[in-house]
Amino acid sequence: MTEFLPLAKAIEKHVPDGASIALEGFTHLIPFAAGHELIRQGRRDLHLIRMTPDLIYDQLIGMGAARRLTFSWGGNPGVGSLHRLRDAVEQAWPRPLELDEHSHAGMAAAYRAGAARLPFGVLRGYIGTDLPAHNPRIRAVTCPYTGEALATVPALNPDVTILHAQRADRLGNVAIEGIIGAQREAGLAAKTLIVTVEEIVDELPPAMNGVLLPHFVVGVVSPCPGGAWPSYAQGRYGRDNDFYLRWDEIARDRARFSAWMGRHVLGTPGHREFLDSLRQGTA
Amino acid sequence: MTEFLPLAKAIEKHVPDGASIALEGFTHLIPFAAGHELIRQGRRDLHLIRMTPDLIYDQLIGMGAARRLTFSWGGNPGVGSLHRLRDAVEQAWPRPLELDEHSHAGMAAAYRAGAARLPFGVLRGYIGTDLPAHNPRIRAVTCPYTGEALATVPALNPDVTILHAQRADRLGNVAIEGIIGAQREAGLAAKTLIVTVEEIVDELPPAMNGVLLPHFVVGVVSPCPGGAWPSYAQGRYGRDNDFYLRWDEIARDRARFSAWMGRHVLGTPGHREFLDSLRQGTA
Amino acid sequence: MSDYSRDEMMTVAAARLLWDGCITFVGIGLPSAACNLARLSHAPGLVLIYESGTINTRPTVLPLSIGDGELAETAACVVPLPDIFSDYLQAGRIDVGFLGAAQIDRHGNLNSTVIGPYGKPRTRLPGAGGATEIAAQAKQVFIVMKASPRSFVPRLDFQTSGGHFAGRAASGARGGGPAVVVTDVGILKPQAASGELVLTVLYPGIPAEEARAAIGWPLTIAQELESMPAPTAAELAVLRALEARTAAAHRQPVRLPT
Amino acid sequence: MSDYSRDEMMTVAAARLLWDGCITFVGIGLPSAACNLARLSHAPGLVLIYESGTINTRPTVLPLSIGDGELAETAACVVPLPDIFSDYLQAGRIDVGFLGAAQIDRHGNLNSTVIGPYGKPRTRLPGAGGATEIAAQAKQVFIVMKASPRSFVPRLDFQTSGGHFAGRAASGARGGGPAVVVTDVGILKPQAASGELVLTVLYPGIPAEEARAAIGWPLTIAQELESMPAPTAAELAVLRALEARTAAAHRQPVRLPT
Repeated sequence: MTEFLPLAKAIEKHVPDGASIALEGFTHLIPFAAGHELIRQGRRDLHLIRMTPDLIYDQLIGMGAARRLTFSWGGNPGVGSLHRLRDAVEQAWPRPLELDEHSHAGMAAAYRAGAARLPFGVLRGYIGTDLPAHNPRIRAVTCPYTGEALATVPALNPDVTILHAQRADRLGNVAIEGIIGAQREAGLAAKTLIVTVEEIVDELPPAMNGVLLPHFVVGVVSPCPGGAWPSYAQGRYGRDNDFYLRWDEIARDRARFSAWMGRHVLGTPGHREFLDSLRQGTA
Repeated sequence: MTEFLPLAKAIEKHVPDGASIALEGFTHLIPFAAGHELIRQGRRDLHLIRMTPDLIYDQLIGMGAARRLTFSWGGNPGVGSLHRLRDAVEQAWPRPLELDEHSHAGMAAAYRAGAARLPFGVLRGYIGTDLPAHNPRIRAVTCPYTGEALATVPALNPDVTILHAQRADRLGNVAIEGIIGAQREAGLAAKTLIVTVEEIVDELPPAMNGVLLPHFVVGVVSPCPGGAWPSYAQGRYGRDNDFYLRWDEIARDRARFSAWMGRHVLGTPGHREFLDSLRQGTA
Repeated sequence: MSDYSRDEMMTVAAARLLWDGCITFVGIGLPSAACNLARLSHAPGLVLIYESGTINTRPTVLPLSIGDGELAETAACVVPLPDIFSDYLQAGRIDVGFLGAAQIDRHGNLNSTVIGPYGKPRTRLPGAGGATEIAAQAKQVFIVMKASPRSFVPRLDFQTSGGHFAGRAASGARGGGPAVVVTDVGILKPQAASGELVLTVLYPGIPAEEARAAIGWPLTIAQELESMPAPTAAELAVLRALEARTAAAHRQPVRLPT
Repeated sequence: MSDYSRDEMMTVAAARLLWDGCITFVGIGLPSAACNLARLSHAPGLVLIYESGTINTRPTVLPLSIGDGELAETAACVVPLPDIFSDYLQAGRIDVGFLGAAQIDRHGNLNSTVIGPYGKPRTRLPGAGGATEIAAQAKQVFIVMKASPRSFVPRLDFQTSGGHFAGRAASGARGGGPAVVVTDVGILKPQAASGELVLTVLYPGIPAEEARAAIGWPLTIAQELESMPAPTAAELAVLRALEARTAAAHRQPVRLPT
């Protein structure tokens, strides 16, 4: 049954060095607090999986936590580059980063296959692109009816998926509202699913056809208000577009990046203090 | 853009003899009124597709409208046999019926493939069963990563899918609440989608993550209050379990079946009059 | 407590095999009664999933169909049916799947498709529905069927769902297959080596010979026979109250929509 | 009306190419501005789909990211991202997909992956995202890019998305590929036979020679050149009001959550 643990305990218990780990959330509900906790605990050699690495993976990569990245779009949305990701790929700083690169459609098919515990996903995809020439995991099957060749991707089944959601109940059911990205699929594909939530409630509103991850697929729930900042939580707080712009400056320079991470992430014991440290003075 | 047509016009215009047609709805929201209209208009040689044929296909088959049936469970739910389906298969009455028989998991994969316009669906299915020996459409592919053999089904893309839903707006967006079965997939898989609805409203409530078929996938909306009876419409009217029991008696006998269909379906010009005819005296 | 029916004994026996927190894939009829009895007695955290897409539903009355509105209204959530089969059943998340059938053989293979040849059947049955993949992918399968030589047969007319058939291990089936067959005359379980169903549990007042007579193949009787106690007063009270609520609810007339 | 920027001309030109009822797959930036301009002027029934899963969204301000809350709140519905790519894009329901890139070649192939060799790039770009399948499966692709010899190149460093490449017809791509490339110096369209992009539409005040200078391959100029009129006062008013609303909305400070 679902465990209820503080975030630090959840990471300590369920995410070892070397794990494959997906922090999903498409612009919305990105589990930043969990990413910071991975950094605080000094995880190494992680295989990071995420459609859109975003700032949180820029931070993990810049801190040297990752050996490998499975992804389909690695930018700062609406702003530009992820400078730490670029530095790792272009200059191997602070360490080399292996790439397992896909398109969104391919990643989506891979998560779906993982959620269904099929070994591969099929799509009419990767047409007219050099990606398969550089990624031997992108292969093909022949349709047994039409003879058509279709692209395949191996299923993604992360050791751990971490999501952020608005609410869980005391049984461990998790309710998500708003843009959902591939969160449901990444959650169901995981060997262990950890969900940080804005709030734990006695009773969720009736879900009917809404998005709910039932308690028996949720390994751990960790209460973590504000845990998606600078991403957002529909109905709770907005996306901090300004921070996404500022990050472009912070991350552009190795020293400034390291100083910022040292002060705000390594220098704080948890997410509440992290947010407090940003409120004090210029982040 | 979506057409708004009376049901009889919609059937007349979009469902020719010989069409492949899926009336979906899993116990809930079964489009009975549309099935009756197919019978009134004397359609022939239809390829009927439906996971659970239910009473509506028992009626179509008993009236000789079908040449072929793609299905996965053909019973009267909670009651027993579909006697008209049995009579067609066992005695070829009123005409022979070709079977394309699957499991639920296989049908679901076939609809999903159809919705995504992939030529086939993949599942870890049809294991330990004689079904593939009798259905050459059930085949296999080899996983390009693990070498495992997995079952395949050809995509289902009905010429016409007919659904019943609680509400549409004036643009043609269709909102469904409650048990959804494979309605969404069957609707998206169709070449033409017709939806009968309890009500047309100026504005649907905000859907957010609810089930909505957007107007540009909906070919026709036909207002048809009570159109799911004796199935049900969540939030509107309940399932007429008693009628499902009575149907067992009506359908058991060829003459009684024919008389009932003659009086209530062929003998009424539309669904309102059909329901009226049932209110008058013993159905 | 001797004032109970054989159906009640079967239902109670099946309910007792379920544990708190067990994730079940439920069919209509006796399995639904057994699961809800378990949920309302010793296993309050039992998770009921119906193939209609209703997850962790907690109905106050028993559904008549697999897709009753009651199941949607009391569910934690309702998901599309394709998700149930791919992301829950195929994904290996079901602890116990319930099955019944028209015919069963000594290895727990089931027929719910046809009596007679497939192309020209004497009796056309409903077909596989969810059964084929439940049989292959649920971690355990509980079969619930009244015993009679007509249904417990030496040889199936058609194999709809696989039990402990030869080659199961290499077949791609990830589930363990039938763990138990609950009948009205006792409980059969598969022998570890052969997968053959043998009588292992007796009910009060029903001797092994009566069970043997109800099975259409030469039934092996386990060397160490267990006996299942009769339904307790508490169990019967919960079950009968559930069935009374169900009957009352279903007596409510349904008005034709206008 | 001559008081407009080249960006405004591009945006208006792209907007004019859209028709009422057109189903678009929209990216952030200029395509988003063009689609919303069209929706707020001549094409009120334009359907905007963003890859974040928001269908028929009608934002009052332009989103800064592809997944802004505004898009969810004003959408007809929000679906999982995998559905967008399988059931909408792959299924062939998108009339127009918008793309941009760091590099484009004369056949409309695009690079948004790397400058330099893939294994040791000089510049690592964000990558494919939705682009590869938009390029292959949307019925038409509209490319929007500022022209410069650095980006309109004879040869791509990496082909992320296919335009009118050799073999497209037999490749499994079901869409028609790039129909138009809207730049800040004019509009290029593919020649029917070769698929080569040629200058076909001029903007007011920008001669063909200026366009030729901005393109890194020897640009062919169509024999019959069309000219696109300048933005109207009405178009500019709608576009500037939209951008002003957007700027005002994004000036609202976001409070850190507590």
